Formats: sequence, C-alpha cells, structure tokens
Amino acid sequence: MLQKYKLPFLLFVLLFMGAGFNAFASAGVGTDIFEKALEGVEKFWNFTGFANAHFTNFIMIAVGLFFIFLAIRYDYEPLLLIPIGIGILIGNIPFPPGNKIGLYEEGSVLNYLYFGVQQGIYPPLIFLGIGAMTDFSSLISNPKLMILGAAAQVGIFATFWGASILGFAPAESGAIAIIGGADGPTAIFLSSKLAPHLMGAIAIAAYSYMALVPVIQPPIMRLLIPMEERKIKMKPPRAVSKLEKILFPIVGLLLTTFISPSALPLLGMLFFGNLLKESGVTERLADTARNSLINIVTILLGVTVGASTQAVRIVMDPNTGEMINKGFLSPDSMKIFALGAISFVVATAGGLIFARIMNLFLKGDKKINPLIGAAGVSAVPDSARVVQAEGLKCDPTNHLLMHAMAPNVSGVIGSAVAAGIMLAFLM
Amino acid sequence: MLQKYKLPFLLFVLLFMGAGFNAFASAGVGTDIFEKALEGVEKFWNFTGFANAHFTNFIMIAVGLFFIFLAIRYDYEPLLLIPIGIGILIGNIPFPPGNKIGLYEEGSVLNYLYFGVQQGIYPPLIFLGIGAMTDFSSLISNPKLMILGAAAQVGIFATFWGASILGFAPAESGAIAIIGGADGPTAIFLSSKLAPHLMGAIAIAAYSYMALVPVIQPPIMRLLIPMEERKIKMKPPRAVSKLEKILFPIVGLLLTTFISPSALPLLGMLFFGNLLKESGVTERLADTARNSLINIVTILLGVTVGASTQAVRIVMDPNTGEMINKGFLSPDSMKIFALGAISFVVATAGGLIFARIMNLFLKGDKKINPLIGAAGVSAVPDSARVVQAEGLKCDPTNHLLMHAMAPNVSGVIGSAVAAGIMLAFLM
Amino acid sequence: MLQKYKLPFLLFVLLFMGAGFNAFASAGVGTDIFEKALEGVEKFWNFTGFANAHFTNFIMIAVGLFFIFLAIRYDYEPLLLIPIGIGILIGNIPFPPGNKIGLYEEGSVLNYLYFGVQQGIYPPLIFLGIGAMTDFSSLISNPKLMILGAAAQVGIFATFWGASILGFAPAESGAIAIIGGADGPTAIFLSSKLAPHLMGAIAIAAYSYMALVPVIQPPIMRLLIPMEERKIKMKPPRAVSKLEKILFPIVGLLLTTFISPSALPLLGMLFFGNLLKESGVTERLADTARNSLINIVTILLGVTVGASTQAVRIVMDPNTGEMINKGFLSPDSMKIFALGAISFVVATAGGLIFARIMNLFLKGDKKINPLIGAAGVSAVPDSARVVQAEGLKCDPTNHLLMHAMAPNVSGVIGSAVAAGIMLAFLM
Amino acid sequence: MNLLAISSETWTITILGWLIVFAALLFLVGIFLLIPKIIKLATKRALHKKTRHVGSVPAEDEMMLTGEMNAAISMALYLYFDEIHDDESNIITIKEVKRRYSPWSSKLYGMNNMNFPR
Amino acid sequence: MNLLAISSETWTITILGWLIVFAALLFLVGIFLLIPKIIKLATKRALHKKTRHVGSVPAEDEMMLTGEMNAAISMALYLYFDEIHDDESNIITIKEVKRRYSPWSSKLYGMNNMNFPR
Amino acid sequence: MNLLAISSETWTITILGWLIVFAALLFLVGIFLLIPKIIKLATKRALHKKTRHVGSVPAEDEMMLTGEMNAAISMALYLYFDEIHDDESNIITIKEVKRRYSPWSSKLYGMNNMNFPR
Ligand code: NA
Ligand code: NA
Ligand code: NA
Repeated sequence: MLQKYKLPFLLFVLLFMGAGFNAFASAGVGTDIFEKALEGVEKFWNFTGFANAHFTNFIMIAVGLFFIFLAIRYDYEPLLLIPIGIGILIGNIPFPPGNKIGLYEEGSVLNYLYFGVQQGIYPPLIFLGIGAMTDFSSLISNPKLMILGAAAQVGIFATFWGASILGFAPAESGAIAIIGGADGPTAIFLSSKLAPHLMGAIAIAAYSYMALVPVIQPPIMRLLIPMEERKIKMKPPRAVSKLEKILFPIVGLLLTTFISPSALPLLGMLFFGNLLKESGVTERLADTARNSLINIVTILLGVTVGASTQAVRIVMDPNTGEMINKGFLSPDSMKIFALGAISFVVATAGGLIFARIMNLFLKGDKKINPLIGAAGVSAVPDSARVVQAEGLKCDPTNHLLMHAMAPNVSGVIGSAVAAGIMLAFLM
Repeated sequence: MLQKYKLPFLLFVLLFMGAGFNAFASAGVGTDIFEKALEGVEKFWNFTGFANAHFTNFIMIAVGLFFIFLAIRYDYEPLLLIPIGIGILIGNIPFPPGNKIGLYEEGSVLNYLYFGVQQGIYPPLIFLGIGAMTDFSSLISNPKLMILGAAAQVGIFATFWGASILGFAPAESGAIAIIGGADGPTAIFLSSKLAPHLMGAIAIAAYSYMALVPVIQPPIMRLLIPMEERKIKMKPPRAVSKLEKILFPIVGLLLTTFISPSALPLLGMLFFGNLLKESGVTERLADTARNSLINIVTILLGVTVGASTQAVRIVMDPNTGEMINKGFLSPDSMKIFALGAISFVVATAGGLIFARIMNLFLKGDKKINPLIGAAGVSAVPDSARVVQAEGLKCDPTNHLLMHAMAPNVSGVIGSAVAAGIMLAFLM
Repeated sequence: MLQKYKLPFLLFVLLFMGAGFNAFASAGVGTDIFEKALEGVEKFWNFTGFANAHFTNFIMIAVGLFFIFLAIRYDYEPLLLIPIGIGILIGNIPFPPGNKIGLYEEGSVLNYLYFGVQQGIYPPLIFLGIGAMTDFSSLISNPKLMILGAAAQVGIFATFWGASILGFAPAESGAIAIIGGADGPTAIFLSSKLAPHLMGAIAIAAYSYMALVPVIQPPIMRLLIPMEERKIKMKPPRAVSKLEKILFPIVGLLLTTFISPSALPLLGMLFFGNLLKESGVTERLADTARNSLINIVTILLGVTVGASTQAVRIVMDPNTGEMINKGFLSPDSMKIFALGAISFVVATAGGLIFARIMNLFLKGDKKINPLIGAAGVSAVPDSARVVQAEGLKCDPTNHLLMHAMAPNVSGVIGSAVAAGIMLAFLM
Repeated sequence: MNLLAISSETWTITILGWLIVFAALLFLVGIFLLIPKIIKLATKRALHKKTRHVGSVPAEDEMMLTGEMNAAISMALYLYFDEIHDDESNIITIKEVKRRYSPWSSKLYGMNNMNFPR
Repeated sequence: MNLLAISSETWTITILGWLIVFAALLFLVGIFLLIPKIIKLATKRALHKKTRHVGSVPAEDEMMLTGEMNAAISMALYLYFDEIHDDESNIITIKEVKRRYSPWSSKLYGMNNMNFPR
Repeated sequence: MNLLAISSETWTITILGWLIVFAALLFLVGIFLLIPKIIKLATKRALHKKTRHVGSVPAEDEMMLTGEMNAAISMALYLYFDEIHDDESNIITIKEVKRRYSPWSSKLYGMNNMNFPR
C-alpha cells in the first residue's frame, strides 16, 4: 500500500541527489563554482595529515608499530606497550596546529586526558591497584631479602650522577635517574614534578626497558654470578599469618612515609590498596581497585604518554622569540635513552653484587641464591620471572620465583622512597 | 538495669520535642514568632519547584516520561533513552536560579558532570568501548560493502544543505548535519566543537531518531527496493584470520586519521579499543573498556545530555541587555528535529539507492541484497537488525544480519570521517 | 662465551660503585665534601616526617588506627572505616609545607582527588550506586512506614537548634545538623555547600556514629519501648508488582525534588540509580553503578575525607595576619562530635516515640512494632539490622528486618529532603 | 544558658524544617497508597478480558498470601545473603527463585508480558 | 525559496564533503582487498615449508567453505545472543565454539602459533 | 671528561640518596623481623589458655613445615596461573585451596577467629 508513494518519493530523493550536480552545471558562471570547489579541495588537503606530515612523524609511527609488534609477538608487557604504542601512532598523526586536536593544545580531548599524567594523578591510582593485587607474603616471611630491593636502587643514583655529567640540570637529572627504578608510575610521578618537559622521553624509556628486561638481565646475570652460586637452593619461605599481612601495609605506610613524605601519594596509595586486599572486610573495594580502576587508568595513562611523543611541536622560544621544534626526537631524548639503558644494567648489577656480598655473611642453608638480586630492580613481575627462568636453566629443580618476589616488591617500595628523596633534595 | 534511666531520659526527649512548641507559645510577643514562621513558609515556598514551575517544564517532563516509556515498553535503545529520559526529568525540575542547582550554573554538580559533554571528552571514551566490543570481521571479509557506509553519509551532507537553507550559520549547519550520521557520540563531539548552544537539541534529536530506526526505516525500504531484489541471497562472508583482525584497527587508524585528522579523538579511540580486543594480549583492558568504562560514561553522558534540555533558562542578551529565555523549546530546536527526521530518511534512501546502483556492476552470486544499504546509516546495531527483520519478511530463510553488519560498522567510521571534514571546513 | 667480558664489566661496575667513596676521599679538600654531606643529611632530615611531627599528628594517627581496628575486629562499616582510617594516617604523616604533598596544598594529588569532595560531586555518584542496589519493595508495600523516616529527622533539626545555641553560625549549624541524618554522602554534600571548613569534622563524626549504631541504638530502644511492645509481630509485607517498582523512582524523583529542588543532585541520582535497577532493560548500567562506580567513588571519598583531618595546618589569619593552626583538633571539632552523638540519640528516640504514637491510631494486626522506628535514622542497613537483632532478643521467632527496611530507606530520602530544606533556608 | 535565647529564624528552621520533611514524606505516602489501587483497577480490566480466553484464575486472596510469603522470604534471604557478602550474585539468585516458585509472580509476569512485549 | 540561493561554500562542503567520505572509505576498501592477498602469499610460503614436515594438508577450497559456514553461523549466533543480553559472555562462548569445531580455524591458529608464540 | 668534576651537591645526592634508601628499607627489615616474634608471644599465651579446654595441639615444628610447603606451593601456583591469564579468578582458587588443605592455616584461622569474630 506504500507503493503509490514510491514514484514521488524516488523523484524527491533523486532530485536532491542531483541538485548538487545541477548546481555545478547551472548556477552562476560555472567556472566560479569550479574555482570554489578547487579552493575547497585545496583547503581540505591542507588540513589532512598528508599535507602536514614530516618525516619524523613516520619515524615515530614506526616506533609505535614496533611497540605493538613486540607486545603481540613476544608478549612483552602488552598491558603497557599496546596502549603506549597506539598512543605513539595517535600522537604522530600530522595535523594542522591550532584546532584543538593535538595532545599539547589546550582544550583538546587528549590534553584533558593527559592532565592526569601532567599532574601525577594517574600513578598513585595505579599504585592503589598494584597494592590491591600484590601479595607481600614472601617479603614478610624473609624480610632481609628486602635489602636487595634497596641495593638495586644504585641504578637510580648512578643515573643521577651520569645525567649530571651529561649536562642535565639537577632537577632534570633526578627525573631521568628514576628510570633506573624500573617503575613506570614512579617515573611518571617524579618527572611530572621535576621535569615535565622530559616526561615523554622518560616514560617511554622506562617502559621500553621494563619490557626488555627479559633481554637485558640474563647476560648480566651470567657475567656476574658463577655457575655454582646460580645453583644455590633456598629454604621455602615460612608461612605468614593473616595478622602479619594486615600489619604490613599499616606499618609500611607509617615508616616509609615518615622517612620520605614526598613519596606519600605513591606509597600511601600502594599500602592503602594492600590493606584493602588483606583486611578481609573490603574485598569489593580491593576488587575494583585492582580491576576496573587500574585498567581505566592504565588505558588513559598509556595512550596519553604514547601520544606525548609528538615528533613535531612548533613552539615559540621564550628567549629568542623564534619558532622552534620542541618535538620528541631531540638530542635530549637520545641521551635519556642511553642513560636509561645504563641505569638498568647498573641496577641489575648492583642487586646481583650485593646479593653475593650478603652471602659472605650468611651460613649454610641460609645462603641466598644471588640471582634473586636481579629482581631488586622491580619491573614487577617480569624480572622475578627472568630470575626463575635463569635458575631453571642451571638446575631444573630449583624454583626461585617465590624468593625473587621479595626483592621484586621491595624494589617498588625502594624506588618510591628514592623518588621521595629526589623530591626532597631537588624540588 | 537501664530502666532506672528511663524516666529522666524520656522527660529530656519530650522536653526537647516540646520546646519548640513552647517557644511558639511563650517567647516574646508570640505574634512576632508567628509572623516569622509565615515568612519562613513563604521563603520556602518560593524555593520549591511548585513556585518556580513554568508550563514548558511540564512539556519537557512529559517528553522525558515518554522516553522512559519507549525504552521500557518497546525496548528502544534503553541504554540511551533511560538515562536521557530521567535526565530530562532532572533538568526540568524547576528551581530558583543562582543556587548552584541547575546544569547551566557554574559550580553545580550537574555542571561538573556536564563538562565531559561540553568539552567532547565522553564521546571518544564511548568510542573506545564500542571499538572494544565491535567485531569488524564482516567488514574485513567483504570490504566493498564498506562503500555503503559512505553512501549513507549523504544524509549528513543533505542536512547540511537543508540547515543552511533554513538560515543556520555554517558552523551550526555542520553540527546539525551530523544527526544524519546516526551516531550519538559523534553528534555530541561535533556539536561541542561547532555549536555548543545547540548541543542539547542535536543530541536529543540524534538519539530519538536512532531509537526510532525500527519505525523510520522499513517503509523507505519497501518503497525503494522491489520485492524480487529484497529476496536476493548473499554468499556467506569468508572467514577472517586473526592477523587481519589485528591489522584492521592499525591500518584503519592510520588511513582515516591521515585523511581526517580532526576525527582523531573519535577514530583514534575507536581503533584503539578494537586493537585492545583483537590483540589477544590485553583482554583485561578491553574488558574494562567495554564494560565499566563505557557504562560509567554512558550514565554520565546520558543524564547530563538529558538535563541539558532545561526548558526555562533566563540569561541576559549580550546585545540588548534584556533577560531572555534561552530554554530548550525554541524554534531552532523544532527546526533541528525536522531536519533530523529528513536526514535519517535521506541517509536510508542514499544507502538503499547506492546498493541498487552497485548491483548494476556486480554479476551472478556476487550481487548484494540492496536492503543492507539501509544499515549504512549506522545506528549500530539497530539498523542491521531492521535489515534482518525486513529480509526475513520477504524470505524466511534469508539471514542478512551478518552482511548488514559491514555497512553498519563502516557507517560509524564514515560519520566520524565526515565529522572531521566538517571541522576542517568550519572550525 | 660471555665469560670473556666478565672482568672488564665487573671492573666498570666496581669502579662506579667505588667512585663516590673515592670522591669523598680524594676530591678537593675532603673536609669540604664532608661538610656538604652533613648539610645534605640535615636538609633531608628537615624534610622527613620525624622532623615535622607534632604530637597532635600522633593523636590523629592513633584515631586512624582505631578506625581500622574497629573495621577489621568488629566489622563496623568496614567499607567506610578502612578508607577513612587509612586516610587519617595519610593525612597526618607530617611533611614540610609548600611541596605539594598535603591535601590542602593546591596542585597536590590528594588535593585533586579531594576536589570531588569539596564540590560535592562524589556524594551524588554514591547515591546513584545506592539507588541501583536498593530494593524499595518493603517501603512500596507499606507506605505509611515511610513516616517513621520523617520522624527520625528530628535528630537533624534538634542538632541545628543545639549547634545554634553553642554559637555556630546558621550555615555552620545547618551543616552540623545533618550528622543527625546518619547519611555520609548527604552530610558531605551539605557541608560542601554550607560549611566547607567544617567538612572534615562533620564527615568523620557522621561516619563514626554510623559505624557505632550497633552500640548507640540498643540501650535507647530498651529505655523507650516496653517489652510487650517489642514483641509485637507484624503482617508480612504484601508483594509488589514490577510496575509499582518502576513507578516508584519516577514518582519519587518528581515529588521530592519539586518540594526540595536543592536536593536534586542527591535525590535525582538516587532515583535514577533505582530506575536503572528496576527498569529491567538497563541491567548493565545498574551493575556498573552499584559496583565499579560506587566502589571507585567510595575509595576516593573515604581516603580524602580521612586525609582532610590533618592535625597541623598553619595558615595566615585573614584578619590579624598572624600564622595560626587550622588543624583538625580544634574546640569546634570537639563540639561537633558532641552534637553528633546527641543528634543520633535524639533521632533514634524520635523514631521510636513516633512509632509508639502511630500505634495509638492503629488497631489489631495493623499495629507496628515500635522498634522499627529506630531504623528511621537510616544508617542503611546497619540500623535495620540492629532492629532485627533487638527483635530477636525479645522473641526469637519475630523477624523485623523486612519491616525495618521501609523506615530505613525512607530515612535516606528524608535526610536528603532535609538537606535541601537547609540549603533553601541557609545558602 | 537560656535555650530560647536564639534568633527566631533558628526556631523557624527547626520547627518548620521538620514539618516540611513530614509533609514531603506524607505526600509520598499518599501517592503510594493510591498507585496500587489504580494499578489494581487497570489489572482487573485486563484480567477480565484475559479470563474469557484463559479460563479459571486462582482466587485473588489466596494468591496474595502466597505472594506475601514469597516476598517476605525472599527479602529475608536477601538480607541474610547481604550479610555474608556484599555483592550482587545473591540478588540474581533470589530473582530466579521468585520467578520459579511463585504463582503470584507468574500472574504478575503475565501482566507484564501483556504490557511489556519482551 | 530558491534552493540554490545559498553560498557557494555551502555547495562546496555539501558535494565535496560527501566525495571525500567516499574517497576515504574507498581507500580503505582498496587496502583491505589487498591485505588478505599479501597474507595469503606469506602463508603459502610458510605452509610450503611446513608441509615438507607435516605431510598432507586438506585442500584449501574445502577448508574455506567450512570456514565460511563457521563464520556465518558464529556471527548469526553472536547477534542472536546479543539480542538476549547485552554483555560479553556470549562472545566468549562463540570463540570457544569456533576454536573447537572448525578445521579452518585449526589451520589458522596453526599459522598464528607460528607467528605468535603464545 | 673528568667524572668527578661535578658539583659536590650531585655527589651528596648520589651517595646520600642511596644510603637513605638503604636506611629506610633496613628500618623496615628490622621492624618485620620483630613483628612475628611479638605475635608468637601473644599467640603462645592465647594458645596456652586455649589448650586447657581444647586438649592436644599438633607439634609446632611439624605444623610450620606443612605451612611452609603450602605457602611455597600456593605461591608457585599463583605465579603459574598469573602467566596464563592476568585476572583475579586464580587467586580465589588458591585461597580456597589454602583454606581447605592446610593444617597450618586451620591453626592460623583459629587464631584469627579468636581475634576477629567473623
Ligand atoms: Na624499583
Ligand atoms: Na554513521
Ligand atoms: Na537519614
């Protein structure tokens, strides 16, 4: 019964669809319309990514694709590398400036999401989730292994020294140094306070090397630890009571933040999350902290940190007044990457050597396997897994994982304390 | 043993409860107190909704109730219509201005929650979730169906032309036009950039017509597609490899945003979400993106968009200085609703006609069923379901759903690209 | 094969690790370096919590530990007391001011998270979740029990009167009064509008007494209700249709907010959440509202409200120009705690007495058990459980829980209405 | 301390505020006493039409009793489960129970099915 | 009302805008027609190497048919479930079905296993 | 490049910083070596009271061994599951296992039940 409306309707639609073409053909002089159309095409072309592209954009896009490849192909920290990788792509799509598109343009969506990175708000929320998912049992059962988490922080202070030598300002050096802590949230938190202009490079370096821990650490382990020591078997950790687990976050919070109040946002949230987990009466909060909340923040943090690596970013030099490119691919970024690599090596070596030194003072079955010193760099839980894998290579019956978790998580605390110290001295 | 305290306690409580009445009776002159009480009643009355109500509030409340009714009774897009419907109620409770109650009053709770709408932050987050829940397989397996998603965007440009004729400024026309894209988040994003003052009307129109797709599309389908063509059976789509599914969001992101960088927030997040889903290594992030995150944003977006339809909103005219009502029920809103209806009709017709044109160039079993062209308007997944239902009416063995999903999801991409083009030309 | 690099590598690492010590020994005069180091130690010491501690910090830390103890040991409102308790610890770690550490320092992480408390944004979001988890059936099935929820609000107005007598300004009195409403979110919302400087004390008082409801209410119940009345059995509530459940949030929203528009953020969200639950078509939104969303907001609200109890907070007096301590432990806080205790007692008594008065007008099996009047203070669902427990003590076969839920949830509505009235009169 | 020596505005708010809260909730009470009567009226009409086709319907009183018991039990269960753990799973369980065992809910859902097509 | 009496810029945007959307999606179409061919080429080479060790491989056409049917069925199922409830559980179910029953997916996952070690 | 030619402040931070981190964690080590001893003392007293009523208690050493093995196994399992999938479900599983099979945990939970009524 609708069929009778068919013809007029069809005519109307075709009329409309044809009207534009008619207009081109008939309205006014014709050439004028054609010129306008050409102008329009040109205007649009100047707006596209093709017209605004710079070769450095393509370099960064290649880096982003490589991150995604590493994450999918080798399963290297995919929860970090996928968001950061796609963030690098998003940040390096060329665009005409001044249209609230880019991350660094005020009022753009990316800029709003980046706010939580810039102000250091996301990292404590991630630490809340980490606290709510971390089991500190192995550390509570054998507290002396905690010292290995302190030893590996030599990577931080070595990098501070190295960055100073390379000519970075003290605050910049402090921010760069934290790469050696092998904790992404801590690195972002500290650089947001000490050197916001270097945050992109610092974050990318920290996350890259954390993803590459399975590549970086094994050769250093084999270099510094003789085969016979790599085979040392350790006593299983003692069982830990629920009361100890509840006391740990409370005591840990009070002690560490009294020593290093600047680390309060990080350590406060880490131990808060852990208390939510261990109290046994706030399971629904702990569950949200370690799932929805940490996932949401990880997504937003990853993609905006990635997008902060914009290759082309023309700003006015505050001194000379000329327009300069403050994009990601600068000599400073390269230096930061080099320093980051060294800091991971030094941190690993520091943990390993200190473990051997500790063994000089320990006897019999109390001796520790020095390999677990490498887990002190944190990079939770990858470096603990690397220790496990190396241990199994030397003795297929020697499971070091549970022992390596102790320096591993204490490395997180150590880095946060170190970040607080940097803030105390440099801010 | 507590009984001995009973009497004094009871006396104390009664004393207090009676004190007020005593005060009325005894304190001072008595009439003064009574006058004060009357003043208080009057002051309170002037604060209530009853005293501040305008008949337009009740019209809008009726609209809100109708939205809720449609959602519950007919299951039309309940995830959108329930929040928007109750938002319309909330936005049209009359209140005395200047007390930080209303959505448009700075510092009110609703105003803070509306920030994500005003700045276009919520739509990209919704697209992230949509990406994480969308399976692009059907589109990857038969890429040429993607063109139907482009054809249906004629609705956008037809509406742009229509809005210009009706006297809207170019930027306003661009924002109104996007209603034809049948994508709520895209419409909100674009109007937040081009015409924030029309956002309420545009969003309500877009969501209303999206909910009414099962009512709008079938007659047009029957008008434009002859019965024999409605019965065409299509080959099942080929299977798609995991690698193709991973490459799709990456390639799609790079290509579409190079063409239309202004659509970066929308398309970047859409394809980011899809990579989280398809990479296979970030399932926990994808899960949060398509559940908690999209739900939270949907709740906040829906209720604030609904509340933005405040019927009475007295502001000072910047030119004349007199107080005028900038409320929702304006002639502009009515025009936008009319244009929205036309744009949905034109978009559907565009998709259908283009599908018939495509068939002229396709042979044998490669011919497509023109009904699936209607799914090109997007309104995911409702219009694909309408196609399925119409197909079944003509041939109960002909399942078109999987084929209709291809133009359906490409319509989302097409609208986002179109939004970027509008921004490029008009901002 | 890596063994050949071993020696040089080891040397390099040891060189570095030794370099610092060498520097101490060799560089310059030696004593100069030693002096610098001492200076550094002193600088760091002055930054630690030990150097900045004040005895009031330790009092507050003890309070925080006590909250955590109550929550874990006695299971008193752990979802509130654990976050608030650890927040009190976090807020009372002493720190050197001016380094963006403390909650009250602009730009600190805690300050950003506190924004949602300060502006009253978190409470409506919590009400959204409460709405999505509350079953109003018992109230719908026996609407007259709703009046008990009004009767118990006498606690609010009694406290208003008491606070005025104690010398608080009217707006301050209004904010303090709401403690008697026994609803944390309502208290925070109202004090964010009327008396932001008292919010910490008000929130802590409200949550403390809510947690102590099982301690506060039973003696009052035994005092005011004779044993024979405590044994009254009530008819089971009638079954409620789905339609009634859907109509309840819609009608409730319109009526209560017309009467009290200032309560719109609270009541609008409460009934919105309930419609999400009862509509039957938005289950995924309701699920997120009552899980992820409310949990996230509870975590952030709890920890920042706790941290707002900073004991030492030196600010300049705007009048005299001298530096004074505006910390938590002030005479005002003590008064607020005293008033809070009284308000809970009066509210409970009000509910109980009114229930007995109601019984004068009810006959036969329609008589209510006056114990359920105590549930009118809200403190959902603890006070309803207290009623159940008391009822069982008098007659082990008398289950009052379902009946107590009606005044319990209507107490929430009543307090929100009362908050709106306070805003109408005092803002 | 003279407890009455405060401004008359304080008295106004104290007394009037409480009265308004009462008025507001009494208003709600009235409406919710009214609503089930309206629904009953509408349902009766609908049932009237239905019975012509369906045949015998269980007596309303009997049904109501069952429904009441069911509601009471389910609410008790609800709060019992609520004490054990705080999350949602129990609610779903109870919903299922309600749907499965109650003749009252079968009638109710019948009515809903009439009004709500899904 | 003269429908053509609007600024030429409006005409430009109307026509050009639509054409650009077309161009953009046609571009995508081209790429995604190309990608499977490239993958096939790569896969063939890999399969070639593999067959030396593994032995006989089912004929590609037959496999494809099965894969197609499987995809069609699973998508239909997907959308069917999607109508019932909106959440994710069904997707997982379908994924499992796909993995379990399709010889095509077994081949595909074989390929993936080659490229993706986990 | 003279590696020592940097400001003395840099040296201070480098050396002092590391030492402070050490000091902080050594402090924690000390406390956590102390805590179990305090708890043991308290527990022994409590057990002492309890044994009068309950009767025989398994020898502490034996118990500890079991507890250790249990902890080791559960942690290994934990990390094993953690490699398979990243979410929480496994943790719950392990918790159940711990509760069910370990005599040590039964003692522990006994103690907890004493202190923590639920
Ligand atoms: Na670390
Ligand atoms: Na679209
Ligand atoms: Na209340």
